[in-house]
Amino acid sequence: MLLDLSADATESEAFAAADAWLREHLPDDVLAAALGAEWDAVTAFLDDEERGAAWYAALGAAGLSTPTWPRELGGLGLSAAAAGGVAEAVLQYRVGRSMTDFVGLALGGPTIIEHGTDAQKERFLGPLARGEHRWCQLFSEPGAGSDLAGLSTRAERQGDGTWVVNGQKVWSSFAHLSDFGLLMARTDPDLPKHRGISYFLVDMTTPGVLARPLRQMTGDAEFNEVFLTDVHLPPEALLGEVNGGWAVAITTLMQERNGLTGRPAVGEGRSDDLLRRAAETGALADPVLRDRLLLLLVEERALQMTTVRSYAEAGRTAVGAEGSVRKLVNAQIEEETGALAAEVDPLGVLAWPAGEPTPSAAHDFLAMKTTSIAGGTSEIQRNIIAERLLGLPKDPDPEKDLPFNQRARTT
Amino acid sequence: MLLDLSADATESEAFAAADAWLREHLPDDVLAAALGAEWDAVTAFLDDEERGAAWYAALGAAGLSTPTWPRELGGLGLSAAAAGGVAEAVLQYRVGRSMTDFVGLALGGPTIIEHGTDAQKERFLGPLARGEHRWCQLFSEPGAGSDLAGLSTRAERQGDGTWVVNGQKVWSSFAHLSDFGLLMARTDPDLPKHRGISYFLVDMTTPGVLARPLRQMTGDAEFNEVFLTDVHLPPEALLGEVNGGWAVAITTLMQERNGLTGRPAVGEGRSDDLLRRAAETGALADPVLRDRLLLLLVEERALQMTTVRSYAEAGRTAVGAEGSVRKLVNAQIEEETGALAAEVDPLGVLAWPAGEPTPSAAHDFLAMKTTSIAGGTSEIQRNIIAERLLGLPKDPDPEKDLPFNQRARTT
Amino acid sequence: MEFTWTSEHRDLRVAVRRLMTTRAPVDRARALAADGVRHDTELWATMAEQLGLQALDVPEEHGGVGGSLVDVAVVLEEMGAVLHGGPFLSTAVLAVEVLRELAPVADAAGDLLGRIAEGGATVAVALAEDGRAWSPGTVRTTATGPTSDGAVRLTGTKQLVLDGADADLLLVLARTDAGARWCLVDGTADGVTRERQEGLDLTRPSATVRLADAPGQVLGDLDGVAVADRVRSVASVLLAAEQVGAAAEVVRRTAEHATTRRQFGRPVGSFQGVKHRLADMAVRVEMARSAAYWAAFQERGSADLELGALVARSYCSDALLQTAKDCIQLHGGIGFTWEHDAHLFLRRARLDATLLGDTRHARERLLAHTHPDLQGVS
Amino acid sequence: MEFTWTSEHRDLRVAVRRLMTTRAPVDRARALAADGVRHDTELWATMAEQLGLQALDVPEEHGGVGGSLVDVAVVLEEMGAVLHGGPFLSTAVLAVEVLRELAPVADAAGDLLGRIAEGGATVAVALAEDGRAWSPGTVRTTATGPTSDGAVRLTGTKQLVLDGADADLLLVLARTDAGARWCLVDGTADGVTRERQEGLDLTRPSATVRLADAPGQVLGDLDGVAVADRVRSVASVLLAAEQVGAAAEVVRRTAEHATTRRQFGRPVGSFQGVKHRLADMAVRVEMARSAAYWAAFQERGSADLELGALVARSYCSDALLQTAKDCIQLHGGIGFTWEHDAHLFLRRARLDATLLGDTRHARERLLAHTHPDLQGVS
Repeated sequence: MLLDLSADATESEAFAAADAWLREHLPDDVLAAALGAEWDAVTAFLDDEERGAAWYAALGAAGLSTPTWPRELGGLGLSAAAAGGVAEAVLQYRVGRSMTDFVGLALGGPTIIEHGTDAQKERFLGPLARGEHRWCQLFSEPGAGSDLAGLSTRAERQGDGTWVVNGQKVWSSFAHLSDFGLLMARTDPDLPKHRGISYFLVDMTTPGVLARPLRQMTGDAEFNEVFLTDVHLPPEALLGEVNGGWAVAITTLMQERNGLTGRPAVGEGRSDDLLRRAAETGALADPVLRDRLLLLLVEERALQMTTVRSYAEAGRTAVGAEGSVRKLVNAQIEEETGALAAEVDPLGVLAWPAGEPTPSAAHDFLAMKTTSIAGGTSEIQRNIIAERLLGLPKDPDPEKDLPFNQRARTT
Repeated sequence: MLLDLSADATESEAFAAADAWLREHLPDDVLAAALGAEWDAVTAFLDDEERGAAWYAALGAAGLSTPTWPRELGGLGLSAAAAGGVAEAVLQYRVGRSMTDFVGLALGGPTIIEHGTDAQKERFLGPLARGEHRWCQLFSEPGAGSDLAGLSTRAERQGDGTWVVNGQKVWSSFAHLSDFGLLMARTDPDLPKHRGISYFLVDMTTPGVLARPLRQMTGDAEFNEVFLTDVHLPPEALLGEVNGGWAVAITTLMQERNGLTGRPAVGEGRSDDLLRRAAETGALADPVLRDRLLLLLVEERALQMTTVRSYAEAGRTAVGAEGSVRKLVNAQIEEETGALAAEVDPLGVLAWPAGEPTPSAAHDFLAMKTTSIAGGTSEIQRNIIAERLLGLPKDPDPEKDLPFNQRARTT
Repeated sequence: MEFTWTSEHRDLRVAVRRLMTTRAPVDRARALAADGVRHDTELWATMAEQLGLQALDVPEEHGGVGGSLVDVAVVLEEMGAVLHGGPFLSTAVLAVEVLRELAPVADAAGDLLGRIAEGGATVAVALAEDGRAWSPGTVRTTATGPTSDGAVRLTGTKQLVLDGADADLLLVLARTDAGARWCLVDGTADGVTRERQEGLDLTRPSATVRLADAPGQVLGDLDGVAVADRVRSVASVLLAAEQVGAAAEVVRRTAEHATTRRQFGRPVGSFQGVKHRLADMAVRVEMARSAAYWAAFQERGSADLELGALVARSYCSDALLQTAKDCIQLHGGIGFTWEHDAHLFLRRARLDATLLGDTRHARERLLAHTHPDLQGVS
Repeated sequence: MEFTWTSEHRDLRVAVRRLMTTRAPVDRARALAADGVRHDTELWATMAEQLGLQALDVPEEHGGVGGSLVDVAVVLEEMGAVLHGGPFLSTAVLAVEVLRELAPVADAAGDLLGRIAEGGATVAVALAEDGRAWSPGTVRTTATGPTSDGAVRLTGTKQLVLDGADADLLLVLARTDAGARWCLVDGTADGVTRERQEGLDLTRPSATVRLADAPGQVLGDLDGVAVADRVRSVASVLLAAEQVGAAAEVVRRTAEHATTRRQFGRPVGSFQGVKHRLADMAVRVEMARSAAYWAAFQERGSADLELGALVARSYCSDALLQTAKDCIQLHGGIGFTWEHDAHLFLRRARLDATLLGDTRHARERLLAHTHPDLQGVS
């Protein structure tokens, strides 16, 4: 069932093979709709419970949703650059998995592949690839944001080897829609903070798990608070070693930074949309705004070129601190995009007829800080870049080596 | 001899009184030259050894060089704002003291007034006011820049109460031309770093004092390295308490930040010169450069307005952390001025006929970082602003309370 | 004028702060907005009766107290700190400034000033058209057929009219055969349609006002564009004071958060990444405050007031926008939520930066003002 | 083309780095400049004989090795790291690129390429006039009376001619009756006056070249402006590589300083004020490197090469300027001295940012390239 493609395939070979497979396997009506740019029809197909599920199952079975995973685990074993070719092929027809699957496919899968037992791989990877499970991340807490290792959600081992979890998580994207969660919890508070954490795979239907959507400043509610109250987990929910969860989490976090920047290709982006919008409103005729828009265009193209280079240089190894470089720049681009969206249409973002939805420029303006904060703040990315790329010393953390339960209370 | 003016005078009253005095006392030829904007003639007058010295003596005796000093110490006892009126009056004719006297008048004088003995005030303040002595600052060291309290120049007390100083200082403006120096030296290395420092007034002609000009990136040599080798100081060279030098130095440093921003008045500045230059080169017709120049104009005017406000609100009390605000902004203006100077005349700054002096735009470009570094870096100013204006906690300094001689070596 | 604070300034500040923080804190603005209530009439009455705030900017001969610009700036600053969005800006600043200009030539303007001073009327200023916030040179709304007593019929659409859906009266800039003129229109007259708008700034309501042959009255025969230009100068100073108040509050709240929030075993405010950004925020507030009040201390109509207004318009708009953004960044996830006030400040910052025309054009006017000889260089 | 590093790229980098760091470190550039020596002829010979660097960009049919743009970019990057200012950029990049364009229509161009490939000639490109660094549209220098064998007489003044005082030959863009053409002029011919200039960039010499009825030779009848435009694209990519090399070295040195310099009881690099600025510097270098090499991996003459060249021209110029400034800031007082190398990088940054035309115009060309339909919107 897996696509017949050598693991050494180049980007263009991978693109060609995936494209051929897609043209062969996409239902005729969907292929025609995609080729005719009738995107509403394509979306309806994916949203159709039966047809959509069948399509994602086929895509997953062919390895096209998980091109970098090893073939023996249902992937194609491709390099990052070649996998980009596959993604590019799927994107043409807009028939790939949605952003709500990002946590599962991009974070959960690779983390399970690196740290999971055979049984865990068996249980989770197939359904993930075929779109049967949605995953969320249960990392941040109200008192542990940038300082993730300061988390205080407890998982206590029972006599029978099961675990009981209590605590509160926050900023969990799509947790209210998810089947499983990637959970970090403290399993030994007598150890220093990084060393007493374990990593669990949590069935979100377990009694005691309650996800409550959080409204953001944009008015959207994509993130959640998740309350964990006497949640019982089986022994096999543990991923990696007891108290070895920090190392597992690093895998997840590196994938996260890497994955938030977009695909490795140079072409149209947000700045191009904004340039067109500015031409419509007349703002492009203002040379000062025009040059800021062009600086944004330069920055976005340079970021795309950096993503291409990162994937090309990474080969089959995981992307490292350069993921932080890209995330940081992406955040800056998002911020400037939001700021410019307002300047390009100053009155349009300020007021609109009651009852109508928020104009997209106003939404972009309000969302400008999203990436600067979510998925590790820009300050944290700068620390990572300085320490890993440049070898600078860490900031002193007076509680780093203190047993967790002896630290000062965080608020 | 002191100008007859109430200590409660307003800015405009002070201006009027000073202006009347100047018109009466300036030699006729000089007054005529100044009124006719023949500045070369005015400069020649000030540079004339005899006439210049006589003029500065008269100016000083009238209290016009030191308008904020108490009347009993030879000043006019004016508020900061009223003193600005005096300075403004003197500036009209360009007959005030030169920048080389800044350390003595603006830093040394106030520090001696606050911390000196009657004998020290008697000995130093008069000559300072009358322009007989030039002073320099001997604070920074190769290993103690931002961390000034990390200085390691030693002053050891002898049995007879005199001191012997050994060490090296750096970034001393005009030290090679100075009569006296404001010196910080370590007098007890068994104490934590801030508590083992004393402050001395050093006769620069003392044997063992050697000032060597340092060439800056601009090619200028305004700063010096100063080597102190077995320099013997009398007991009365000590200013303030033994090991109490840090508090004395704070007085000097606050005056320094405050004094580097220019006079409290709103009007023509560097941005105006740059705008005119841009009109000449045609750069002003580029709307993007034009708006950057106008942003600089806004910033500079707003800084002037801030200086006016600081002086007005300070009354007779010393200016506090807002001196750091102004120094920081001034540094940013200087940096942008230098950057824009190059963009306004891009080829003109890149090459010029051999043997000719560096064009002023090229000099401004190269000097753009001066204020960001000299007199306390912008990073240090930000610390001061955050801690004093906003009450934020200090960065941890693991050696703060350690005896100085047990600290790790700084490089 | 010299930059001198008086005890009256201080007393006024204390009184307004007490009123606003008890009766109109940000929470309440948020609650009113959520309930669709746009105007707290009790607060409006208290302002007039207890503090006489609406009378501050009204000259004595029209029943006001003829306070200084600095007085009004102090009020706006304190209102900015709580993101007050009631009709004070529209009625007691913008409308009063327009009416002050018109009063010498139109008795009705003087009378209306008196009513405003008593807290007896709210008046919205309708100027923006055609996607431009304060560009009085391009008036499309027409006022036709002035009769001998100044009655006209108005037709056109005005955007971004602050309090436009709620104000008792509207001051409309319209084009007559004789040029642009200011006209007074009853908010409930036939031919007036007022559409409440959904706004980016949740705490300051605005409306689109459609006039279809609506009856109105021309207020004298002054050039309406010149009046709008002069009003903009004074209003820029006062809006700058509001921006200063909001920005200072943003910095205060951020500093408090940075002092109490601990990560990595210490307050986040001890990390230079946070600390230096906060220092830059404080610098912007200090500079903005200097510009706004330096301007407010100048004489109305003077060249220095114009200088200060233009500097403040540019500097304070940028300062509030930047500090509001930094506030969100330094609060991290919590600052990104609907429940936290950070976004309300960002929303206000965006509105204020546009309300009186964009800052780039303020800078062009500054060039014309400071260097008229260079302005035309191109 | 795919973005793929080969072992040849790596070997070339190692070899050039070894040569430059041993034979042409920044200290030596500084010493040569102080002594007034502008051209290290031994190094030039070694480059040609041992590594064949001058032949890299010369096509095989003209005696070169026809390396890829990536090869040449690697050389430039390594030269940038030591602020090399020898004739490589002028001769082996700018002149070679002009001559490559002309060779199909002018045998003399092909012959000269062969001489350059051997290290046998240095050639300076004289284009800038009238205060514009690379604005080939406004040529004022004239070339009159071409005889049948292409002989002309040139008159005019060229500015900012890299190595102009020292090069054996000059390639001059001049206006003929038929339009702008490239002409070859002997550096020592009658009527040629070469004035060595004092330069902001102490490590890269330039001259003003005055031509007064100087003899020269037209190299074919190609439109000289179009040639200059194509040359600028390729040269922008290669100059971007030099900027990347310099910026990376600046970051490396600054990081080293921040790791070893201690203040307040710990390395200054552990303070976020320093650390985050260094992180931003590293980000600029990574992005600049991506842009420069993405461009270098594209086909000559392709739309993507033009895209990459314009992005790199804008991004890398700004990146080097900013990192050079930050380097001074983070070194504190020591970085401000003549003896420290920091200012040499800042000086080079300023020159490189201007050399091929300013970055703002590169961005306008980028708009024309990516959105030709929007370019004229105004």
